[in-house]
Amino acid sequence: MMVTVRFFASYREKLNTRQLQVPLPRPGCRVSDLLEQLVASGGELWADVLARDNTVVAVNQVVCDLQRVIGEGDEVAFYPPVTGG
Amino acid sequence: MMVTVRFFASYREKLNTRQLQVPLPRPGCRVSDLLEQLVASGGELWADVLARDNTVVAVNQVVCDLQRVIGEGDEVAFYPPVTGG
Amino acid sequence: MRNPDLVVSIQEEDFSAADLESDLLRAGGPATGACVAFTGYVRGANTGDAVSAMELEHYPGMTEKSIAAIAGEAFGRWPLGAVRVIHRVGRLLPGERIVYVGVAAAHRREAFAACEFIMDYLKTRAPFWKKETTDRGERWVEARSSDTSAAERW
Amino acid sequence: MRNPDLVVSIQEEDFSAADLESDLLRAGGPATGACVAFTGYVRGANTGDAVSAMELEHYPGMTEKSIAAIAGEAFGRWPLGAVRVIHRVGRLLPGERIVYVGVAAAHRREAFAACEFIMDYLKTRAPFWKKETTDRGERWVEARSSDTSAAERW
Repeated sequence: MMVTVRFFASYREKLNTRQLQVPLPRPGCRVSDLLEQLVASGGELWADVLARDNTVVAVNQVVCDLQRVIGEGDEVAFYPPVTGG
Repeated sequence: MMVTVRFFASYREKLNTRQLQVPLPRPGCRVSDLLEQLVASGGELWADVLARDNTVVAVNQVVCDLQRVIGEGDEVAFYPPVTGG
Repeated sequence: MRNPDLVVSIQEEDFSAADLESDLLRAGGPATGACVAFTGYVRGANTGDAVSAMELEHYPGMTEKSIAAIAGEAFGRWPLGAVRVIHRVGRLLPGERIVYVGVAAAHRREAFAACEFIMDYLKTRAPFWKKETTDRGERWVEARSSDTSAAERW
Repeated sequence: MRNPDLVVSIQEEDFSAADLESDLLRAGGPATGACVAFTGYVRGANTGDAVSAMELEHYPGMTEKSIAAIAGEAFGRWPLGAVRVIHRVGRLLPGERIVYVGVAAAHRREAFAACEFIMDYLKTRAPFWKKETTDRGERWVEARSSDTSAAERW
């Protein structure tokens, strides 16, 4: 039960990580559970970067909130507010 | 004491008149006096065309109302609502 | 009324929107982040009948002055870099360009607002008149009350 | 969600606004009376420091989907003929085009509204990020709260 985790822009740079394959914390878990696991294994830097009020989460390329349930094969992205256009 | 009177678009066509030189009705008169004189000498057709609620008046190429005082050499235009753009 | 960088042209010839935008960019300078361009075209059909041609009459002299006044109002309301207004006159066919309003500004909000403002005012104040040729003959286009209410929003 | 005639392109290359407008006209057909085109440019200065270059990152796949969703919302709200959205990525210099949103419609009101709506939503939803190079080094551009409130108007 693996998910792909992707980071963009300043998050990608600060974490020095573009993409990860990580095991799902548990079946039927939520994005918040995945985030907790990432912060637990990544340490303070990861908490600083990811646990922000304005962090955007997208699952399978659709923006959602931390309550979104995730499963096998999902693509979960974390990124800062967008600044295109 | 002459003024130039100009007509545009449907007014020009209906009156079959593009431009006139007419004597001012009297010194210190208003556009309304000029209009009255034009209708008096032009007859029913001229009354039909010019005496409409939506007739636009411009004196020296600036839109104004019928109360505008006119004098020697002024250019007075009468035209229907504009439809450019 | 400030007119930092305004060009108005009333002309029979067609125009190039690309050249106009390059010119707006040059005139607006390095602070320019946004260009909004409106182009109006002769529609092939208007209120039912097929339009085969359009004749545009104007009031030479007053037209240029009234558009300069409209653009001047826009320059007074919003921080704008440059404005270009081109309006064609004479005989035009369906699909041909009639009018162009281009606005360069630092940010998009004012470029959009000024461009739409100028079009709304041009539609109700600038002395142009359209005559359409349809299967049923020629007819002068009637002014639309929606244009009046559009201009009254500002 | 209807998408009668939408083209979205994310690309490194520059684009021709003139070609895009021709394409909008063709796609919109003879009912087209209005085209509104927004073009965004790299400004030479942003919040004080001179910008010498800009790097645009995006989320391939999601970018195209989110723009298609935004345009789809616009097609649902207004009667539109055709929409084109081009967004460049990679390294860009001051004065270069970043983004183009072009809308063809029968009348100007909906063309203006849809074009501005798409830009406001693109600015706050589409996954693009800008990194500026200035005299003081590189920095990621901060999101502007004015962009969020612009999108919330609709």
